[in-house]
Amino acid sequence: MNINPEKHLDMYYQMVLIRRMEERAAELYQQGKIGGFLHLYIGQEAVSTGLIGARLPQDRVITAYRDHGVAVNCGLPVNAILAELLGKATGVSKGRGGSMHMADTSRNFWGGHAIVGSHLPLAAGLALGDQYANKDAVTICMFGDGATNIGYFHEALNLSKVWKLPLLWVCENNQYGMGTTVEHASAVSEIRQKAEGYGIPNERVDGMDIIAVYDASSKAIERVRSGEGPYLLEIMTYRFRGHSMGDPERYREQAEIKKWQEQDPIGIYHSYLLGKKIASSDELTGIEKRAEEDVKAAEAFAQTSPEPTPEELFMDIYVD
Amino acid sequence: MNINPEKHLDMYYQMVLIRRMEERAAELYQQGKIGGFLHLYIGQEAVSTGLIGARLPQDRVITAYRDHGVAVNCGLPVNAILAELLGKATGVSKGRGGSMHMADTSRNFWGGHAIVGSHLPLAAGLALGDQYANKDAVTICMFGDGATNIGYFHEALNLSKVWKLPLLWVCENNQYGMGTTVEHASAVSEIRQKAEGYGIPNERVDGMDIIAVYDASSKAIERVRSGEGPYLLEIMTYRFRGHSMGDPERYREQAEIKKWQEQDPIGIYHSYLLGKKIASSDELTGIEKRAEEDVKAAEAFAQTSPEPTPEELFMDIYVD
Amino acid sequence: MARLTMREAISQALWEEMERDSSVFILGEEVGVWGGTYAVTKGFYDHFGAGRVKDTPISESAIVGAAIGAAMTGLRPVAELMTINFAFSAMDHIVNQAAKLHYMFGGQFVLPLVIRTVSGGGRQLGATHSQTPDVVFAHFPGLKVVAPGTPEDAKGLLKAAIRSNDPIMFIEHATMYQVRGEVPEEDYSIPIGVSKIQRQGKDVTIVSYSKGLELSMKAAEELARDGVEAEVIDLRTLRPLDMGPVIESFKKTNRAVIVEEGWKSFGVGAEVSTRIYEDAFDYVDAPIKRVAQKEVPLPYNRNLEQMALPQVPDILAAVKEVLNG
Amino acid sequence: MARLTMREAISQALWEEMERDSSVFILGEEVGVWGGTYAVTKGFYDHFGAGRVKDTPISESAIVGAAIGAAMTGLRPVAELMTINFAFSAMDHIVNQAAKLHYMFGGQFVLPLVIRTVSGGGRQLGATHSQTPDVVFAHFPGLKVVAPGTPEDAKGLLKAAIRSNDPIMFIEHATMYQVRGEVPEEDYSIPIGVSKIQRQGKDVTIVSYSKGLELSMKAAEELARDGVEAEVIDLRTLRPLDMGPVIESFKKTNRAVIVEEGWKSFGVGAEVSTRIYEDAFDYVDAPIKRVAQKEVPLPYNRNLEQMALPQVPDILAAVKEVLNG
Ligand SMILES: Cc1ncc(C[n+]2csc(CCOP(=O)(O)OP(=O)(O)O)c2C)c(N)n1
Ligand SMILES: Cc1ncc(C[n+]2csc(CCOP(=O)(O)OP(=O)(O)O)c2C)c(N)n1
Ligand SMILES: [Mg+2]
Ligand SMILES: [Mg+2]
Repeated sequence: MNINPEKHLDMYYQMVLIRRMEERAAELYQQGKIGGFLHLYIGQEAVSTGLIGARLPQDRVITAYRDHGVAVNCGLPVNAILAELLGKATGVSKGRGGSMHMADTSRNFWGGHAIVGSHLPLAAGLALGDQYANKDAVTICMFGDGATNIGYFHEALNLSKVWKLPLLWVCENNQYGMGTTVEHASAVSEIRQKAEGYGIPNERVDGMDIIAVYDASSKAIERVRSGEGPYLLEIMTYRFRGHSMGDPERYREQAEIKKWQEQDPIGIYHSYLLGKKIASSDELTGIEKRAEEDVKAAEAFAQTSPEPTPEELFMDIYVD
Repeated sequence: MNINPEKHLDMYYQMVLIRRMEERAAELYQQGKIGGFLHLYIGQEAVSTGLIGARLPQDRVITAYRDHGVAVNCGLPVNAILAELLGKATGVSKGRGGSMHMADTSRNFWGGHAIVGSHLPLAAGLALGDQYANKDAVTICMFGDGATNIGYFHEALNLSKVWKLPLLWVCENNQYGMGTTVEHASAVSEIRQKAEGYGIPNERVDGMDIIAVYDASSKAIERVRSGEGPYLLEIMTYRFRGHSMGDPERYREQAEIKKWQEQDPIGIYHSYLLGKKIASSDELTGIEKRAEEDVKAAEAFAQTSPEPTPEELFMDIYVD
Repeated sequence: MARLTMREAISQALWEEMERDSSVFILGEEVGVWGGTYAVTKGFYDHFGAGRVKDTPISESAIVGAAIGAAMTGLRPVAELMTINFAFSAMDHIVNQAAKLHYMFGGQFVLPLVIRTVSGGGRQLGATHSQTPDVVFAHFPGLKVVAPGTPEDAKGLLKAAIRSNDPIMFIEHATMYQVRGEVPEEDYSIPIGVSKIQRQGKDVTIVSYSKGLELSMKAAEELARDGVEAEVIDLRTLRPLDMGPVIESFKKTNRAVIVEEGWKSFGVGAEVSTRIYEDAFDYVDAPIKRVAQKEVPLPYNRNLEQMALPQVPDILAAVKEVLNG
Repeated sequence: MARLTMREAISQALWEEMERDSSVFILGEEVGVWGGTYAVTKGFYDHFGAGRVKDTPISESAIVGAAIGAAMTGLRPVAELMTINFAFSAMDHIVNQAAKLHYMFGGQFVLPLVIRTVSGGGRQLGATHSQTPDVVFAHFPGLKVVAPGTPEDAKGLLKAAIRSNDPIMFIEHATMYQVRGEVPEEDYSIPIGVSKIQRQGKDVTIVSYSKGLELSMKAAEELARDGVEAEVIDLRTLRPLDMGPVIESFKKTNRAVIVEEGWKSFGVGAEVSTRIYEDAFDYVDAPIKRVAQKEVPLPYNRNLEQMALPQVPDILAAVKEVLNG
């Protein structure tokens, strides 16, 4: 697939932005300014940046609780993301959702869902909505390797095939569901093999290489758009941090983490951009600085934003 | 597999017994003596007779609500089965369960479960019990084609493979879940293909031919017993009657039913036994008469059995 | 006015809303070719086609989940769960998703969603198929729970539910589809969350809903023969719970009996009774009584099943007690 | 007596029962290598091995279903559902299977099964992860529901639950694992289904359980400073509900406040309040009050979350009202 230089630099910016934003979020969490659970996307940035980089505006995105990176890629302002993490009224979900429950329907980002696998049937419904209305939109549904073991996965994949829904299923295989390896939790170690049980065409992709992700995603999305029904991508990746903040990480070796960190998707992209002479080292450093400053400005926005008023507690329970 | 003549005649008897018993049950239902739902097994007798004919006494059997035939094959007395249908205190479940909820733990028959697919996780637990206790028993879990679409199927099959449980999964594919064909409900039209998604070895068998069922089941059960983990059989069959009593059967053609009735598993077995000179026509007629009389006697037992006493209402809610 | 069965009234509401608004569609098990296991959607498949009357695989989570997703795109799905016993197989999607998404995402997601399902015992289906656990769903803020007791209400409330932008559980009763009643000919809808006096009286207030209403009305008739005039109030909606007419009636009668088909402990009656005491304490002349199901998994045997279910004589006895109390 | 945290007490109960009886085993998500997400089973995997401390895939129905099946073979599984919010993903197996199998099959199946899970809000986890829907499970006959409020009770009741032959939901509270209390050194168990007076008093009866107990005890201390002696009763078990000590206390104090963390409507307080009126009507001096969660999906923002949850001042206010009522 041809990616123009501007797009390259934008994707690089997004990846760095996610990284800086989450590093800062981790600090704010440690300072007690962010509560609840905080699941970082660090290490997986190439997956959602490449994937969502390949969507058209009408394509819907829905994911699990590890959603800050996806939110950035969908175009949600870091302002509103950090404000949500701080529980502020200016947050994407008005401070009611927190880290795990972010969405922005105006940007076709449908959440942020915290019950493992529960959003897969929702994704089938989103795709059904487009099919019913004869829209040429694709729903992109992201989920973890661990999520493929729950019944929701099965029911949703089956339905998507039976109804030939315009759905791209994307498993982010970061090799662990909390502390459990894929081998300990899943009957098959290649998640993509599960798609065979539904007659859904599928493919495994290297998720540390954004170019590979972008290429596979573009092809998959267009294939789904053409009306051939659902497709499944298994994107291999690794989370550099714990499952969530406070994870004692007794289940994996430092050496393993280190090995993967050497394959940092940002570093890989950096080298690629230099190697292909798409950008100079200075340009990339400039982008990194910009990301850093943007995060700082966003944090200032979030910190100075108001808390929801007490009346907010009783708003939006019902529409009617 | 070698089946001795005695076993042949016994299996033939069981099939006819199921048929006669259920024909009588249908009449009792029409007379209003049986209440609730009544799902007949007529047409599918070769499946469970051949399958359970191949088990050892320590092997557990568990199935769905279409359970009268399975109950007979597991050795439950027709007395107690008909008594259950009539809601009597002498019924297998003391009149509390009815048609859909029959069991007899003394005969290793673990029910009779009416929520579609819900017994598959239970079956995993039964097999886990034997694995935990180091017993060389196999759990045989039967379910319909429709049941393979619910999440329970997925979770149970996955678990059985991850834990290498001694489990034989048996899908009775009678081609409809109520009025819905396999093609309308399932992403794949060969149910056995679903097992591939779990790396579970599998096979499709003709369920109108009891010899084929018995052979495949014997091999599968011994394979599971040898410790290789779960196995899945898809047994192709057809129900001659409606889904349950009162089914208007708008979803299939009379011609289709007729075509299948020409492949009556009892008729096929009858011809086989004659053809192979395992039994004479008179002998088989004798067996049929015996089955008929046994059903009559059982009905008399059931009809004259007492209703549960009012105190029964509050018994067995808890053990402690 | 036409005299319609509950089945016809519900069926009409669905049909008319589907004719009126092309964003309304039905999904569920056997709703299409079969015509609905309770024959509510008979004829729909032929008329509206497979695109709007969608048969689903047996996968309750996917049915409700897909309905939620479709609602989020602006459609108006009416998902059918064959019975409420199977709603437990979709419980996460009902209480963790449908009930919460609107609020939790700051009001962004709007869920114009109806989940139609069928509650109730009394058909000898055994413990797994005979529950009346309506109260369980009513416990969750964010969800609305409607359970009509007459054909007129069923039609009007279902129309309101389909037109509403909130997720609504619409609970019908398995043994009431043949119940007949007057139903207006013209297009109408009935606001959700408003209790209704179904029978005027001055001696005792009987509060109920769904099947309990049927029993209560019969009991009221018998009581009238003995000169006791019961006021019968149909809650119609369990969440939000409209206690207004109940409290008003109670202030007049000073005595109440609450009738429901489900189990007594942690049931609807507990909430209604507590609210009466909270809101009309000074008007209580006798301890309020509850009539409900015995605390057992419902058995298959007909005698035992009937013993366990609340019956008209139970209501009569309870009324007698509150009158003497 | 040793002063243990709730976490230690629960952990000890599990450990000792596993040592005592080899048919006891644990299954659930992250119970093994991770040591339990609330660290309750830390060290178990190394000591008892993978065969008895079984990590499972994320599949709640399979966890509970497999536990039921294993229990039917005579084992004593302790299934852990990481939080009660995920119990809805196993709802069918809890209420349609575990609660019914023994009765429905005429007593043939015996289910010595414990489902341990964690309830409660207050940790800013948002609406899907912060529920206290204990009452929902208590509605189903056939199930027992235990929810301890002190380390001593937690240990004794969990031991009783593991030794029991009935299916039991054992509900811990997410914000109470650090709570300390005296725990006997010797082996003991506490009968399931017996309420307990946790504090003696004569002026008002406060009824609660689990987290509500902690709040109630704090409120009682503050009240004592004002000369009000509250009697605090811990239900400990929601089904079967032991109203004996509550009624006895109420006959003495004639005033009651019921405290629970879950939503008020159709909550535990409704049942307890109704039962007091039913059983001690003539002793009621003031309307009974309920303190519970506001009827909203619990929000992430800390201020809003705390506003929605019941607090000690809410209890104090309620007590003042019943004393003046
Ligand atoms: C139904 C349900 N069960 C358990 C949990 C607790 N939980 C949260 S995340 C998680 C692991 C999910 O792993 P995976 O799907 O691989 O996603 P990852 O965290 O690796 O991105 C678990 C068990 C939950 N949220 N929902
Ligand atoms: C969870 C659940 N959903 C729906 C039903 C209603 N129902 C009972 S049987 C049935 C069809 C099952 O079909 P299949 O598994 O193929 O078994 P068969 O009846 O053909 O033997 C349905 C939908 C149910 N009992 N449980
Ligand atoms: Mg993962
Ligand atoms: Mg079938």
